[in-house]
Amino acid sequence: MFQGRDIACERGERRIFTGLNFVITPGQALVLRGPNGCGKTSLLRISATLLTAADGALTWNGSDIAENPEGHRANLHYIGHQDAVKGALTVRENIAMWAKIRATATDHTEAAMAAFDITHLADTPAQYLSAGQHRRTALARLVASPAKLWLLDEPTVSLDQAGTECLQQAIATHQAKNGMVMAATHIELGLDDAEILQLKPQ
Amino acid sequence: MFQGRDIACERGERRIFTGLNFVITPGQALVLRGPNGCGKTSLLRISATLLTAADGALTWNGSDIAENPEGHRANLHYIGHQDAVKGALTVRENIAMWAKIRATATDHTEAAMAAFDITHLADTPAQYLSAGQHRRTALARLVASPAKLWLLDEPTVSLDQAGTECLQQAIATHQAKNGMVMAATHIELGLDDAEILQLKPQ
Amino acid sequence: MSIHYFANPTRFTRLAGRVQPWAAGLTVVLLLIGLYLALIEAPADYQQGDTVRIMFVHVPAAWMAMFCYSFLAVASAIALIWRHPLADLAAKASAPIGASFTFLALVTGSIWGKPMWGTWWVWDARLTSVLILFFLYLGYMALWEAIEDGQKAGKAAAVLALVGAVNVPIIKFSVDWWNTLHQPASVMRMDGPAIHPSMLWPLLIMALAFQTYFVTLLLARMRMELNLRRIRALRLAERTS
Amino acid sequence: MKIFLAIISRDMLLAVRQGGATFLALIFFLLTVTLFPLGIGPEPAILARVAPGVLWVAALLAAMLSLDRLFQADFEDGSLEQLTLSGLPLSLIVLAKIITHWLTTGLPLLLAAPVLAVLLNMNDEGFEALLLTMLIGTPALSLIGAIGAALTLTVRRGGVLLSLLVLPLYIPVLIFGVSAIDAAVHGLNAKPHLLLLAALTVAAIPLCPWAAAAAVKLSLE
Amino acid sequence: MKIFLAIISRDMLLAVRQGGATFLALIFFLLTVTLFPLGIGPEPAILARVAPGVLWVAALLAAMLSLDRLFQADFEDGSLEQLTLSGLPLSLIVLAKIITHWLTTGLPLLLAAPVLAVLLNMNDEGFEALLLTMLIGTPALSLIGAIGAALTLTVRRGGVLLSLLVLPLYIPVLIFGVSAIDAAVHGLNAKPHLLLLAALTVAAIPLCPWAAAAAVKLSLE
Ligand code: HEM
Ligand SMILES: Nc1ncnc2c1ncn2[C@@H]1O[C@H](COP(=O)(O)OP(=O)(O)OP(=O)(O)O)[C@@H](O)[C@H]1O
Ligand SMILES: Nc1ncnc2c1ncn2[C@@H]1O[C@H](COP(=O)(O)OP(=O)(O)OP(=O)(O)O)[C@@H](O)[C@H]1O
Ligand SMILES: [Mg+2]
Ligand SMILES: [Mg+2]
Repeated sequence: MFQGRDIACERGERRIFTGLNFVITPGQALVLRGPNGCGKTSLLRISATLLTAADGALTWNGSDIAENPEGHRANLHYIGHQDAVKGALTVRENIAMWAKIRATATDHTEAAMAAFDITHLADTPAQYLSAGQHRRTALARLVASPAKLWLLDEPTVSLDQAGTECLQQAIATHQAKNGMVMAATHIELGLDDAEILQLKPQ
Repeated sequence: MFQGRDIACERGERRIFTGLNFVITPGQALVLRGPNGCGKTSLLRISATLLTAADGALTWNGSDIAENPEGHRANLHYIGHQDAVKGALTVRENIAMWAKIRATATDHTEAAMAAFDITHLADTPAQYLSAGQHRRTALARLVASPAKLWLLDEPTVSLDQAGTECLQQAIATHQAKNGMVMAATHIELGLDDAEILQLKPQ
Repeated sequence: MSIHYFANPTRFTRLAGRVQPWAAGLTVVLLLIGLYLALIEAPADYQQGDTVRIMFVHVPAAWMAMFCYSFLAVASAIALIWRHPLADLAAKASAPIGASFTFLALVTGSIWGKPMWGTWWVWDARLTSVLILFFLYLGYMALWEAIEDGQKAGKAAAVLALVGAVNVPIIKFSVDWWNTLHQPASVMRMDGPAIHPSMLWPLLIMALAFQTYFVTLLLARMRMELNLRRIRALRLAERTS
Repeated sequence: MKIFLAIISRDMLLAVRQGGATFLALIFFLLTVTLFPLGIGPEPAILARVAPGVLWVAALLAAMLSLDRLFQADFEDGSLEQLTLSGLPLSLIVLAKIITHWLTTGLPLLLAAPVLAVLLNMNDEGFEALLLTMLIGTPALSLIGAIGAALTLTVRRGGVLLSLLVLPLYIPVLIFGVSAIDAAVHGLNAKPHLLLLAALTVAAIPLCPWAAAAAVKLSLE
Repeated sequence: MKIFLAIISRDMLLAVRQGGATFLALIFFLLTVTLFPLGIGPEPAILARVAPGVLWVAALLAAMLSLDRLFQADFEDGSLEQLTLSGLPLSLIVLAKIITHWLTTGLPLLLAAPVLAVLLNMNDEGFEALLLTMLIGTPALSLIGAIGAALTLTVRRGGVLLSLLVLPLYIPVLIFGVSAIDAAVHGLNAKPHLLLLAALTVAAIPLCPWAAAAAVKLSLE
């Protein structure tokens, strides 16, 4: 269970939000919504420990994550606005490399490429990909190495209909295995029984 | 009138599409659709003369644009995947700067900020913007200096509902003034009587 | 911005407002006495003649150059470890003052060097290390300028200041480690000063004057910076409401 | 012309905003020159002997290092393609950027060189020649460098490749520059060397922007 | 440990793929050293006199120039935040990157230095000392440089700022390195200088990754 209590966020000496509470239980998805600039990205980055909350505490199964941030990080996947895909490497190399850095026991690279329908691009250097193909390569990381919590920041950007369906399928499988998801989005993600957290601009 | 005849595109020694035809008459919008990697971005870049077509010809009111590419460029706005927004400058400076470089007679910067509802951010350095605010700043260029043809590559990326409406409004005004639009998108843009060009993967 | 951020600084502003005029007054008095003693009272050197009087500016300036950097490094450490907002401010405010003293030491040294050594500049260890100190100050200030976000810039600059602190002992002991043209320490050394009292006294008074001048400037700059930050915070609050 | 000036003023504004680029290219020049006496040792005679060479090599390096500012940032955030679409011929856009580059690097180097010459014990005869060679030579550095900067645009972190391309092209500037100063220091006639240097710069003015524009066009494809 | 090695092997792979970075840092070193005989003139005695200084200064500059490769590319495309999330403490991640940097710059410089020493007429006594100082000193360059590279991450085109921050910190390495070689060339005992240099490197090993990690953390906020 991943929980945030009374989270406040400050950026550039300005309060973005305060007193924010949320709970994600295993198998559940939480969707962040709200207008541009209300702090969705900031909340996701706080959850990934990339940003420090100005106030409040995050807990993982009851224990404060500030006590063991490295342990928390190994438990999660974060997909941000940037794809972290290297143009000089092929699609397969990109995915396999991140799986290796996540110290995965078994290598799910092929399954990951299949899940996002980019197997035919496996040997293409990533610099030749179109925007959507690039995004799929980034998303394939989710499947290539398992993690309990997925933090997704506008994951469907640049994806076509088929790509969005691949992502929905991946999320459903993840939830079925008791995985947790926290996603920020402006358009309908089409997740079943996802809870919605509406952020309000201050 | 902007017209493409028998356009073919080659990237990385691979044919992306061939024999593509389109016509955009004043006041009309053309929406490019198709799965990831089918060549929407490529077609837009060809139309902006940023990419050379492998075959075919583009004409502007009947005359070949290859004869006077600079003249054609001055006639169009291209909004790509990258925002061309400088973090060190404020929102207003960013917009005004591009208006100046487009040698606009009158400065529409304030109107442009109002059109995309970022007037309250006018003096914020762009590096502090959220993804959607950043995108709005890029789109404001469209209004800040007039151009007959708008080439938009997935313009709604990162925009919230309100932002999308601002864009729709801007496009409608542009069309009402006999402007032309060519836009690639995966989600519904909500344009009235736009023609659709469906690209097929080869 | 959180409440505790201002609680402390408000008290500081009041206190600083009270101390500052005293420090300023003391600076003027000490400078007047020091300059009188140095330029009129003190005897001309039997070797160097009247050029020796440059010493009364040069030496205190050189001391201050090193002192300011030490101050900067300590303040940075406090800012980094205890996150004390005033320490951050003090570090930022002391950098340009230190840079100016360093520049003064360099310039007066050069002016002194021309009659003494026959050139404006030699690449000896002490002179070079002071020059490097000057570059360190510049780097520190440039980093503050280059990062827009004030809090981030403060932390980044603090890391740099601590790393650069290794240079201070190098300057202090350079004359002992390498044989150089430059004078070894004759005042601040382990076995007591070795300089005639008629020169020692004006020197010490000038040094004290420079010290109080530093305090005055530091307080003024810190208050100015605090006010700037307040204005910025107000503007931000306005913009978002 | 209005657009041309708009581009220059934009680039100058950005240069000033982004960490005072002017100030910093200068600092690199100062620092590199400072390194040499540290490495070579303080003997004034030797320093004076190597001074023209050291100054010009440091100027070359400072100019080269600031080359990546020329197009890279604009390329990465999409500004370069927007500039291309401004309606001005690409070679003029490139020329505008080269001018800004010279204003923010060449000019400050020119102004700082005399001070460093004093530090390195160069004799007074060399001064005028130093200033003249810098005035004539530094524009050539910006012009030639633009080609390299444009060619390495698509190469990620092309910094070192850039130097590999550019330094060989800089060598004539170095040689004529140093020999003019050496001639002046030894009381000989520096004019032939200065004329050669000037010829180089004049030839570069039409050629380099054109070549760089072609390279920029390529990288946008 | 597995992750640590995975990061090193990833960085090595990228270094090899992206235009042979190894090769290019080396080339810069070779080119800069070659510029000097051009700038100073060909007299063997003078060249031999300035050889240790020129070699070390060129090595310093080559190492410094390749510093922007250390974090910048990974920062800009989001890889750095992904690495942070690997579960390894950030200072170890930074150390892994420093090691790759040394393997791709320090090591090639070390191997090339003797060849260049011959070109500059350095005498045989200096050779061994040159190699030793390079072996001990270049890791310090990568370690110290990492701090500067991390601090300038959020600064766009921070290259010149980077040099302003890093070069003053490099100076002790330069001084001890050159004085060791000079001592050896003149038949004196180089050992004290080498020991000082070694002390510097050893002190940098725990401190620099820690400071650099703090700076990286900041830039991701
Ligand atoms: C630009 C050139 C110079 C620089 C950067 C410089 C730097 C310094 C520094 C840093 C100190 C403080 C030493 C300490 O407290 O340990 C100092 C002290 C001093 N300098 Fe200079 N100096 C320069 C030129 C000169 C010249 C030309 C002379 C005269 C021959 C001179 C005479 C002295 C004396 C007498 C002291 C006081 C030493 C003592 O009693 O502790 N300096 N200088
Ligand atoms: N620089 C390049 N070099 C070689 N091939 C490329 C390059 N850029 C794109 N491609 C290939 O060209 C094809 C078309 O790319 P394009 O970016 O035009 O697609 P798109 O329709 O915009 O897709 P998306 O919806 O994903 O943005 C893709 O298959 C891609 O792999
Ligand atoms: N680095 C930063 N420094 C200062 N302020 C920032 C920074 N990044 C973002 N902000 C501000 O913080 C607020 C929240 O930004 P955030 O990116 O979290 O919004 P968001 O909900 O993700 O918006 P979007 O839908 O546009 O992506 C915005 O108002 C933005 O201006
Ligand atoms: Mg966001
Ligand atoms: Mg596309």
